[in-house]
Amino acid sequence: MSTSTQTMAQNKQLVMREKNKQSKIAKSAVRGSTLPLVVLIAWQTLGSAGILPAQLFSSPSLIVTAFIDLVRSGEMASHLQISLIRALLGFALGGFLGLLIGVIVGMQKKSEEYLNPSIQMLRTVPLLAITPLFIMWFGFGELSKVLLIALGAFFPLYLQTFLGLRNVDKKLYDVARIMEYSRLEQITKLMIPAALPNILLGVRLALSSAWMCLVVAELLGADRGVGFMIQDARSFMQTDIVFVGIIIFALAGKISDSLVRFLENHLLKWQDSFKA
Amino acid sequence: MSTSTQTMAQNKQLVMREKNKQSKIAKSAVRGSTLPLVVLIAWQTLGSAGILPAQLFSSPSLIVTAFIDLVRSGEMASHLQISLIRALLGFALGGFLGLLIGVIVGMQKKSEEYLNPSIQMLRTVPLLAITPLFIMWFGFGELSKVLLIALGAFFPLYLQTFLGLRNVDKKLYDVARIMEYSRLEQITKLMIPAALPNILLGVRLALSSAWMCLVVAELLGADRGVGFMIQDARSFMQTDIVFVGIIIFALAGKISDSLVRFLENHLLKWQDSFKA
Amino acid sequence: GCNSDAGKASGESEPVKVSIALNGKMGPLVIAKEKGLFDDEFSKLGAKISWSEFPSGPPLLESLASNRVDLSFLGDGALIAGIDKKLPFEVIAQTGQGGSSVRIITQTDGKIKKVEDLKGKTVGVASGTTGHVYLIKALKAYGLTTDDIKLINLQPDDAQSAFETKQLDAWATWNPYYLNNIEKGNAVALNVKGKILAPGANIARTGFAKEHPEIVEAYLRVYKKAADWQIDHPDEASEIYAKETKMPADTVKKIITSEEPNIFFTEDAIKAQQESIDTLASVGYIKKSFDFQKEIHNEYIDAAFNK
Amino acid sequence: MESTLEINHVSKTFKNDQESILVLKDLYMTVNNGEFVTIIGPSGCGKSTLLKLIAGLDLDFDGTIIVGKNPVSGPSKNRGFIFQEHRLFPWLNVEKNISGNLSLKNPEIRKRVDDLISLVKLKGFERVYPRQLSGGMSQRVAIARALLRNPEVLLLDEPFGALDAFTRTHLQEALLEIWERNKTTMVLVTHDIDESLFLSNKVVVMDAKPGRIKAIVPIDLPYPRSRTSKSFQELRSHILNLLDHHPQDKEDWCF
Amino acid sequence: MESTLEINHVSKTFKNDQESILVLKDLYMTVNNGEFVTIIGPSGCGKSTLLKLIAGLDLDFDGTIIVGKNPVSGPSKNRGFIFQEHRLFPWLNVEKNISGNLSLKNPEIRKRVDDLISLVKLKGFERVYPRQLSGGMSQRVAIARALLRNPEVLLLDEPFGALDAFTRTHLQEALLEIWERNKTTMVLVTHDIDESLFLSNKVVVMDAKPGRIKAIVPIDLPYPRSRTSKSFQELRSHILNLLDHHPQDKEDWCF
Ligand SMILES: Nc1ncnc2c1ncn2[C@@H]1O[C@H](COP(=O)(O)OP(=O)(O)OP(=O)(O)O)[C@@H](O)[C@H]1O
Ligand SMILES: Nc1ncnc2c1ncn2[C@@H]1O[C@H](COP(=O)(O)OP(=O)(O)OP(=O)(O)O)[C@@H](O)[C@H]1O
Ligand SMILES: [Mg+2]
Ligand SMILES: [Mg+2]
Repeated sequence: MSTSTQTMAQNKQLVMREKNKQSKIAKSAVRGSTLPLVVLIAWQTLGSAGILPAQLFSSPSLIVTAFIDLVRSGEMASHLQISLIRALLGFALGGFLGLLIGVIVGMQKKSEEYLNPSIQMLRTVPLLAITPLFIMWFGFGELSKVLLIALGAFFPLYLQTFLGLRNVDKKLYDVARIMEYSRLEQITKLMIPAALPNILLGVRLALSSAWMCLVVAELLGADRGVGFMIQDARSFMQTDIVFVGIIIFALAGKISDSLVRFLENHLLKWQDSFKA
Repeated sequence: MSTSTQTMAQNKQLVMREKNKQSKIAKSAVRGSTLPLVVLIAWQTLGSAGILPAQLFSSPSLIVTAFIDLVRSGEMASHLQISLIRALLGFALGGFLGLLIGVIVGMQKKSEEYLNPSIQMLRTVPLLAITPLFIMWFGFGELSKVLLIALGAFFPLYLQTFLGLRNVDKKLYDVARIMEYSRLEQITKLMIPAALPNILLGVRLALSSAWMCLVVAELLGADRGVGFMIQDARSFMQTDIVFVGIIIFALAGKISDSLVRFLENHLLKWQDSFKA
Repeated sequence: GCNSDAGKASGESEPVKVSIALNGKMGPLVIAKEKGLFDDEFSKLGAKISWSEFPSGPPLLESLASNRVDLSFLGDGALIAGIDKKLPFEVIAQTGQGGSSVRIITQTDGKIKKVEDLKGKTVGVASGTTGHVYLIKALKAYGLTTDDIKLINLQPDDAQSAFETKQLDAWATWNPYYLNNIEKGNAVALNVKGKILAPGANIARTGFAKEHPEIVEAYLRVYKKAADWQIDHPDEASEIYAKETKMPADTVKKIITSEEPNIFFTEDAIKAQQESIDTLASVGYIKKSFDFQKEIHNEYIDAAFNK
Repeated sequence: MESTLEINHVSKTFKNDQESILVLKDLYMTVNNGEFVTIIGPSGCGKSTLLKLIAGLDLDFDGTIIVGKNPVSGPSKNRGFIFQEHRLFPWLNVEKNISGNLSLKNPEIRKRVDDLISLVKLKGFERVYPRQLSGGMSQRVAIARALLRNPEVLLLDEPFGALDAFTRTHLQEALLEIWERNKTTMVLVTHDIDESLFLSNKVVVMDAKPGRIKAIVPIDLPYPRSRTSKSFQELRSHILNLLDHHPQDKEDWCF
Repeated sequence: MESTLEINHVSKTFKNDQESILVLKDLYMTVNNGEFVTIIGPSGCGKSTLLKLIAGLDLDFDGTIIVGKNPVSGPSKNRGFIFQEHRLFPWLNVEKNISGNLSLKNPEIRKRVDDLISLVKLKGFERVYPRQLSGGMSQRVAIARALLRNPEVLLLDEPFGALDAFTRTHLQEALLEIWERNKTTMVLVTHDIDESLFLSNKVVVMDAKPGRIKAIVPIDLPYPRSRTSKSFQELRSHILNLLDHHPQDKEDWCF
């Protein structure tokens, strides 16, 4: 086989692989939306047939109408904007602290002994029950909302980081010791890369946790935000709007998931792990 | 060195190690309770000095009194009992399904494509917003409470199992293929043991998630339970009782953590991983 | 909580920051806010409003206890709980008698025609709310107690769901829930003999009221102005509320016209409130009963309107 | 059952993000039923890759590989594999690693596992976890694991690399015995020319960049073989010569 | 700096849940500054364990180990270590695995890394991740990684185990050159008697169960050594004899 035909064959292969990849992505997108579509169609049908009480279940078409109205009036943008800012700030703060304290506790037996039991206790305290403390300390302005969200984002990243570090292979740690990695280098060049699969799962959980904490945070004297919108619509029986809110939350979950998957594909390509 | 003196020396060593171990456990218990104790003392002091308003913050002594009252009257036992049953049932159901579906989705690309996107969307839907659906479908009896808790327990185990399976070393998977492990053997004898660190973290999260979902679940027509107790006390500003509830939740977090740690110590002793 | 540092009452220097909290999306305060009715009175006093909004009483009370709220209004449940807990606020006026804000509604199948028929039936109510108090009183009027019925503790949304799917025979609830269900033909209201009132109240944080009684008085004047405007312009008021709550304007109109706001405490209301207090004390929601009359601080309302 | 192995014009390319590397180029050989073949060649020439293709662990290649009568379509326990790294399951102790999905409660399996543990000289270490084993001990566990399954074709990727001379000879002899008894078809990768001469009917000499077969040398010496015999020495230098053929002139072939 | 190595009555016991196993018993030896010592002994006799003790990775032993003037108190980059398994960081490509915490942006480091990559014959694989390497290639990366740091003492645990004869000889020669140039103190574990004779000043022969030193054989041949010389052959059979001394009579010693 001459080199040129070989190169051609290879090129062809590459082109085919590219196509293949695209068709694969399309296929998996179609598969992914099958279930939601089935649910939507069933919902609309049952709703239109009057089997599902509209009062409780609304229906996809009503929800879409409500959504369009909200978008038209500019309310949606204002709710979304403020909620996004709160969630992102909270996530940034809580996630950063979770990672930081997770690393400290993961690396130092002593800080583990001092801090971890308390953190494990705080972890299960329902946020709903401690909002008074937040109001007392931080008022009901943006600060307390962001802090509450940060608290929600803190735990997943803390736990995953901590566990991730503790699962790092001791054999590799010994290599780093032999090369006299400084403590910082151990963390940044060994522990964090090795724990990355776990940390990324933590990011995924923290992102959605931040988002879910909005519902609680926006109980604290808010007058805008997606969480507020849901609460408010609930107390006036605006089922359509409640569902608009729920769907926004669901989408946020999907988006955060895709985001982290994208990160995983780029940051973890070194992994030689099981891929169904 | 004769064998007998050697054995003696070894015995001595063993005894010393036993002692050492005990003193280590004691030490870490002391360290673990430092922070909570400091907080308690500060709280009591500030409370007694009138700096913290008792209506909002109660004080440790008031909380203990409230706690004792609740125990004496038998209320505590009845709240705890029913909540424990609900949480455990919900955890068992949700955890089992999380593990099961996590394994299915983790092992099969196709089921991943069909199910995972939907699950990722459901994950971020705030439970608070979908309780009407639960009432509609499952009534306000124990069923809907248990199902709600199961939903909360489902996601952590699902996510951790899924990720755990996907991080299994492909090299080991190839070994199992060579030995013609059946699909079931692959799952039970390779994937699950290898993913165990992650799965155990999932159990830990699911346990506490189950417990936290009580607060929401016991909004659904409950007249007993720790979650109900907190909600009820909150609407009448019975801060002492709210705090009793919070502390029960915190303890549950600690206990679930210790439980899983115990499991980890036994099930993961094969690990040769970094230990601070 | 920056109100205390504005202590020098000599209005010229810095403006006094007044935190007014909305409790839900209904009530004259919403109108006052929308129409800017506070602007005049407050600028004269050098006061600046910071608005906040709470979905219900309990979080509002928590904010008040941490000095984050100066002026607001509460329903009877939260009001009683707050006084019982000795929270630092004063009752400065009524909001309305609450004669039509709560009802027991039943399924339309006609199985339950009178209160006695509730015996052994499944009744939904959110524990500790004004609906709960109403239910207890209504039962008591017919010699029944909550032990005679199957009481299900449900928050309004959940109760709505349960009621619509006929899992509840009856539901003790407030507006907009009960009117909404009746309007839609899902439910009928149960007649109860006598009049069971659920009066709400305007409140002021004690520390704030001591320092700035003039602002409290101004607040009451504006509140009354807004209430009067609502009485005089029911259609326009309905429009405002409908926009806020996204409810149909005619439903809103029914709600606001079924009872007029009234900031002066009436004998009936005080009596009703006292009964509620005794009822709650007997079921153990509050530790012990107290005299409601003694908690009312009429000095502000007197100063505001009778000078 | 027939366990002839036919490798027909097999090529293998690894595809990365940007480039693709040809690792095996047009391999062609036949291993007869019950034959003992060793593969020898420079590091990185594709020996392990070839074994993986034969095992059916990687089906993405050009050409065909036929085992018995059928093309390879996936792994099978008829084709045992001792990997270059030991690949023990870290959560199983030695005896469970060896038994794998076979039950130790079955007395027959139990006995065979115990025999194999003696064979690889790991008596007393039955209950020890992989992290407590030395490199050579792990390798021996992996050998026992593959032998337990009595495969018709056994693929061995440098199985004795981490063993001392004596354990090595001992296991080489054991392997020969098993081969003679069971008529297993053996394909063994090694860097040790003596080992290949001592064991096999046929030495496949490979060359690198891209990996291809340079020569197939039949070894017609009778078993047991003496490492000091003259014909042995001659074959050794022959193979050494074959391996040494090209110096570093092709350093830049691949890229 | 002095990098003499003194091992004084070193014993090492591994403690498990129930039992404790004596792995090294009363080891005693000295390695002079700039000396090349090889350790040879049966699989599982404690060679790797001994290297780990010298490296300071495990301080829980009896006796003392002195490097230079001070007792070992932990690892140090003055004591390089090539582990028996390659232990590459899977998330770093070849060149970054070699440079580790040293910056490749430093032109000096860059140059030395490139030189080492050529030395271990991995040109063209700089950007490749460990999972894409063959066994021997990984081992060579690990060798380059240790050499980059120019340690005063270099501990090598079967560094050439997975390499073909030619790469092996090439790297042995390279190692000798580095040793002569830098006066590094070398401690190399191997199973290959020829390798130990070709490289070292002193062969430490160990015995197993419990691991102990059986003999220390000085090798007084001049460098470069010829593998075919008579004295080489004599020393080989001497060491072979030493190793062969005891058959399997001690099978049950440990437990
Ligand atoms: N997963 C992979 N992706 C890309 N390249 C790979 C992969 N696996 C192996 N290679 C490349 O294939 C070639 C052959 O590798 P292989 O492991 O078969 O070599 P080998 O002959 O077994 O070498 P050794 O004797 O060192 O074990 C090497 O150049 C290696 O870099
Ligand atoms: N972490 C550990 N826990 C318990 N025992 C261990 C541990 N590490 C090693 N051992 C035991 O110590 C002994 C010596 O192990 P070591 O790895 O030093 O052997 P070695 O001489 O390097 O053997 P090889 O040539 O096979 O690599 C073995 O019996 C092994 O089982
Ligand atoms: Mg190989
Ligand atoms: Mg070793």
